[in-house]
Amino acid sequence: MPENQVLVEIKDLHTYFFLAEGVVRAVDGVDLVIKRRQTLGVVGESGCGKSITSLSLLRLIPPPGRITQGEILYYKPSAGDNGSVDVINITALNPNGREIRDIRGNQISMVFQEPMTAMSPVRTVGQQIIEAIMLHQKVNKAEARKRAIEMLARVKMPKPERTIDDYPFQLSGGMRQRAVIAMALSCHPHLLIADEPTTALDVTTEAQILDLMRSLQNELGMAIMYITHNLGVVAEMAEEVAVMYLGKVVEQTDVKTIFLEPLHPYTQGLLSSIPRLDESIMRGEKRRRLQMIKGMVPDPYTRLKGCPFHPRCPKVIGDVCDQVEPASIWVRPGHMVRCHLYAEAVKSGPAPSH
Amino acid sequence: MLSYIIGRLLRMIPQVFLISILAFIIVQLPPGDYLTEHLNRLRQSGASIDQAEVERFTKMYGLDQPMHIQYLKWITNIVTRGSFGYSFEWQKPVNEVIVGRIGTTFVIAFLSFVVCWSLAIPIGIYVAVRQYSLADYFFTFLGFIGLATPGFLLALVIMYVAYTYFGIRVGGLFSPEFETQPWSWAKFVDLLSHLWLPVLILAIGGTANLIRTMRATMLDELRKQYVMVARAKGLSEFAVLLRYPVRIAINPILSTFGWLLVWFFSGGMVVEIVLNLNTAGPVLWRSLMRQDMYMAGAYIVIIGTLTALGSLISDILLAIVDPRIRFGSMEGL
Amino acid sequence: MPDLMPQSSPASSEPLLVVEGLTKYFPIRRGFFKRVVGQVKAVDHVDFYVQEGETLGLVGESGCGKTTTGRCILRAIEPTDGRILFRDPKLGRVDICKLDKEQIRLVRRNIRMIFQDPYASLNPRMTLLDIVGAPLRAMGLAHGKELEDRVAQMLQLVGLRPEYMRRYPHAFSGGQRQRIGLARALAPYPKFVVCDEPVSALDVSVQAQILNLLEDLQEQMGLTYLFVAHDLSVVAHISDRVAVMYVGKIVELASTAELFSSPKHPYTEALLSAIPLPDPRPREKRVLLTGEVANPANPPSGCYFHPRCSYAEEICKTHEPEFDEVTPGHYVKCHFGRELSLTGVVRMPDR
Amino acid sequence: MSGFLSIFKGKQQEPGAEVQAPSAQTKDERFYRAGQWQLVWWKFRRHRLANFAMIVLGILYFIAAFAEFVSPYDPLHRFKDFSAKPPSVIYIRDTEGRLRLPFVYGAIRARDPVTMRPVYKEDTTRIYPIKLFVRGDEYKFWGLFPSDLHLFGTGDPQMPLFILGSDHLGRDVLSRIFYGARISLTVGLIGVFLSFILGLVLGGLAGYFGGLVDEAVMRIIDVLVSLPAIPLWMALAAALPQDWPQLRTYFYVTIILSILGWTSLARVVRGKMLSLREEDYVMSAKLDGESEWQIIARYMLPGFTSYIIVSLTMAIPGMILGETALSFLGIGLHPPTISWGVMLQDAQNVQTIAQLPWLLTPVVFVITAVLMFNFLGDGLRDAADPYVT
Repeated sequence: MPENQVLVEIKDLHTYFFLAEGVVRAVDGVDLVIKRRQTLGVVGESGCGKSITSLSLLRLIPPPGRITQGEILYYKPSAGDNGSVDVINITALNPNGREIRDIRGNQISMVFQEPMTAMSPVRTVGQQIIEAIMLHQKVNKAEARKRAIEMLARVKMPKPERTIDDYPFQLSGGMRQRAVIAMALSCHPHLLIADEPTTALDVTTEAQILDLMRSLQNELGMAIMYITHNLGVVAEMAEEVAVMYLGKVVEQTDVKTIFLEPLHPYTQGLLSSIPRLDESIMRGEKRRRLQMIKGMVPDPYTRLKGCPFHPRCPKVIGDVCDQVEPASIWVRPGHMVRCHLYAEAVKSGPAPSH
Repeated sequence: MLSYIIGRLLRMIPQVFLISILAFIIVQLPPGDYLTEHLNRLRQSGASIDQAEVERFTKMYGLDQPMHIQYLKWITNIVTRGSFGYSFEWQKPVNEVIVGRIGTTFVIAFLSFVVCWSLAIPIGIYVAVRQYSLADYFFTFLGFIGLATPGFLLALVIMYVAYTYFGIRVGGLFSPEFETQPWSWAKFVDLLSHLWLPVLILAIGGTANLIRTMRATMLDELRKQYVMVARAKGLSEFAVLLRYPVRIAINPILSTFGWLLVWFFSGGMVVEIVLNLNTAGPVLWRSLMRQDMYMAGAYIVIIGTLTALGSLISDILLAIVDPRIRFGSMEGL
Repeated sequence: MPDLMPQSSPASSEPLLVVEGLTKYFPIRRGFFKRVVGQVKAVDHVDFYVQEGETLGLVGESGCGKTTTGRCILRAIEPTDGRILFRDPKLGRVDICKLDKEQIRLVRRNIRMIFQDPYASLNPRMTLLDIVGAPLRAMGLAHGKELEDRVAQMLQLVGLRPEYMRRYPHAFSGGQRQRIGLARALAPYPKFVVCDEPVSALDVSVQAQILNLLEDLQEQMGLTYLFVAHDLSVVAHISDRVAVMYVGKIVELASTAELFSSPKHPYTEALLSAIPLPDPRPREKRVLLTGEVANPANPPSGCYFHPRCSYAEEICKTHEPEFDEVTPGHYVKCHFGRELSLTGVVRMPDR
Repeated sequence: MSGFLSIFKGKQQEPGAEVQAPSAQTKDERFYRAGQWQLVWWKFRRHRLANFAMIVLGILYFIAAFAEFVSPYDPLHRFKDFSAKPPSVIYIRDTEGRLRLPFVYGAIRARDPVTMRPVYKEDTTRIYPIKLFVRGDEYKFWGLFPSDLHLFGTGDPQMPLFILGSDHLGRDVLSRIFYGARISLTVGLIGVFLSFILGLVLGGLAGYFGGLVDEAVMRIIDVLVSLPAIPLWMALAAALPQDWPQLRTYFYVTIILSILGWTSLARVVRGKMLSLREEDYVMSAKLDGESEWQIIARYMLPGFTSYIIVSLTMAIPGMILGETALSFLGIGLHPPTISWGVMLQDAQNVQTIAQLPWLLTPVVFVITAVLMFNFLGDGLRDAADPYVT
């Protein structure tokens, strides 16, 4: 199977929330490509729309939210794994219908941020995993239980035969996240969406979970869409990185380039505002001040003219950035940036071929 | 679990004890004593008074002794012999008067409870899932009316409507022809045909209340992340609802089993009086009005104990359905 | 800008704050009679000192007792045992644990606290004037017009407009609220500030703003910080020295550069290697911990870390190690602190 | 609002003020400077049903306050010739089809030959216009100022206006309802006020001091709660001597009603105290050097006054119903005191209701008042904590 085959393609996705106070443009024109067996890191600060993008992918947007524009194409690998694919337009599916439910938890599954609330407290870990297995695989209960225990063992849950009958509140945060991952992977999905799965965890537990996810990815050959605000985690996990700001992807490229040669002023600002261990320690008498992005994310009801980042941008071009919204610019194949600074440099560069 | 139940039982004992003291104080509150009152009434009606009888009562209940001795005698009789004393109004032991009546009241309460649950739970779930829909507004409004209309006023209105527009005289437990007959199938059917009204009236208020609770807890649960996780598993919406939010939201409702019964029991009294049912309510009322002390005391103690027992059952039920309580975890409660 | 430097700042070598054997046990109560059935050893015989003008970072994972330690220093929580010696400008050298109510009020003028949650730490029902002015008014430091001027000055100092004084906290974002909390803490011109995770609730870009502000203010006002946090990158950035806590005990304390380049405690090594670095180049070696953090109500015997430690030997199971100064200024609570050669997160430049 | 949205709602609620952004100053300073009560009020104003309820309750309490003036007759005035008269029909068009100001026709009284009950026939030859500000029964307004001015009526003792009919004794039901509002609508207020004091003090003590005090108060509450309300009320009310003066009975009835009312409030207050004690801003106040009293008064109490107001509003209807039930059963207030419950005593059996159904009209008022309090409370609850979405 070719490595670079596209698994999911998000085109010009708009997901809006229609509230009494106004319209929140949570996702406002997102283009993303997730390739098979690859990890796409999606980074951004709170309110940038990264979680809503992932929920749109599974059609789990709660009302009053709605996908208003764009499409999400799922290139479903065929059963025989002979390289052929079925293309499913996820945006065209009924959000409660059979087709999308067959995809959820089976082809594409999801791990959420809060391991503490991801499972019902009144049902055992086993019940909640077995349920997912029996839903998508034609096995009886005993077999499903066997598979659930196998899966728990795979996520390195201590004493899986016993833990399977525990209630979630009897487990620690790290163990719960393992259980949730076991649940998500129980049907061997093609894509795992991980929405800040380690944010609520301690750093040593986080390292364990990240390690686990990487090894499971190798074992099961799945793609991961990893959503986080932590650039360190992105650096560890992702091959491709998309940086989001105010509902848009402002820059997307491979992980090395993002960290070593970021182009978008927002990405640059984000990177320089995190304290670097090496620089912190090697500083001399004078402390290195952190570079920071001025101001803050505007409230979600306002719609800015021009580039959404222009009020905070240190390199803002007057009469351009506050007037015209920058288009996606491919500075080279595999590196997209939405910024006027690069409009001159690359006159509408070649579109990527996947 | 067992230790939980035992601990909970132990806590109930002082509670019931305090209730009995309160009950005794309450029935003693009216000025004058009931025996004198009783004798006065007998005298007025010209009946002869058996002095020996009076003395026998005085002695038996320690009426010539201080209050706490009277209480002790009273409570000892209840605890050791299950005897609640003597009713001066009815001229027979309290136990004889109340047993059957409390039974009937209990049947009414239980039926109301069944009606209430079977209406409130599905409606509560439905309106929570369809929040801000027409049905939600309709049932919310209906719920408000149900809460604002106490049973006895509803009973009055229904009696009026039934009589004026349908020419039916509602009220009573039996039709006149069955009143004095021994039990038979026909009498039972007749009873049922009279019971539906008090049952319905009682159930309306409770249902309104339960729908509100069910809706609120459902809305709380629907917000939780595990619902989204369940959807992300690919479960159908119906299965998601039933296995996740409903499974938890129903816990507080299940636990109403204990107190709702008693609530109907005590709330039903005024309705029973209005509808002129020959049950516990009217008897308590009359005994209170006539200062028939042991009768009133018996009712208050019995209802108080039932309430305490009800909340005990509620707690145990809750511990059974909710593992967080069983395992002593406070998470998310 | 008025002169905010403390009037007397002799460069004395005596530490501003010395903590000795600080202990806080929380009783566990169970059952009907609320009997005490055990103790959560939140802070368990902790020793450290803080020099005037420096920042001591206190790191550890959730539940390790770092927040409790910070709170004990202000007696926001009553310590169970230990001594907290503070060099107060007015009272002189005092043991905070032994102060009476009046004295502790005086000391709290000089030791202040910044809270983690910018939403919960500001009374939503008071204006900025009342919030920032509260310590000044309650401590009798200013009133009336003077108080207003001082609040205006504090707001300006933390980068907020003085005109915001009549607003309520609901008008502000998380970052701005943290600035308000900072203004309140610094209003009485304290000497020592306990910063309890002041940036962990903030977004990266705002976090940088607050960290810079903290550093600027430290310089301007001659402040001393105890910086409690779980984010090691943040702690490394702001601290001169760092203490690492594990299950209620400090297991290692050293200068920032030394701790991050050559840790001497296996737990520190594991902690450092767990930090996700914003650097796409592959890492050399990674120490992954196994098992779970010990339960502070029922810790293991000997060294609390031994069940998870890959270097553990028999003695670790039976004997609790001493808190030893292995090299000058580098303290480690490990039997093999002098012998192990552990990997830091960065290499020190060649000297 | 869907739950998931609330995940980013926390940040979203932030008004977009920027650090030292010049536009922020002018944006909506009024909103930024709005304190708790201002925000509650703004939020409450958006709740239409609650606003409606507030207006209706305002009218009801206005009627209660000015009952002497608003009601057309003295509630004890017996119109002997007009006993058990059905409600008057008000016309605006006379027999010749001309439009007029509202009027009623005269009535001719007769007896039903079978039942021997009075029946009334309209006498269309006589027209009694309904006038405003008429002279009629004398009264002392609030017991102080003698007057005989009434808001409306026929002004003619020959043909009184019975908008809601008259009772067996020929008393105007509407006037009685207006006077009854005085007692029925205030019983709840006073009862709630008493339980408010008990609940606040006991709950506050329990919550603030915790430990043994807390334990004791909670056990008392346990016992009181296990006593079912209605039988307890009945028992206590039955203990009131029948021959007490009205005012005294009224006062005791309110006390009886509030005996159970305070427990739920005490629980709320205690819970709030306990949780507020753990709030960061309360700890920060302690570290700021605020005194205990200051902390309670400025930091903790304002944190739940809105909740108290809500639970008080929700408690009033229960008290109103309690009074109605007790008086209806004849163990609360008694005639000649007038309350809605007392009035309903006349409507206890089917025959009476069937013949004089208008005697049930107090039911409409009871339900309206209770419903409105519930609506009001609901709106207040939504607006109660402006800092939580």
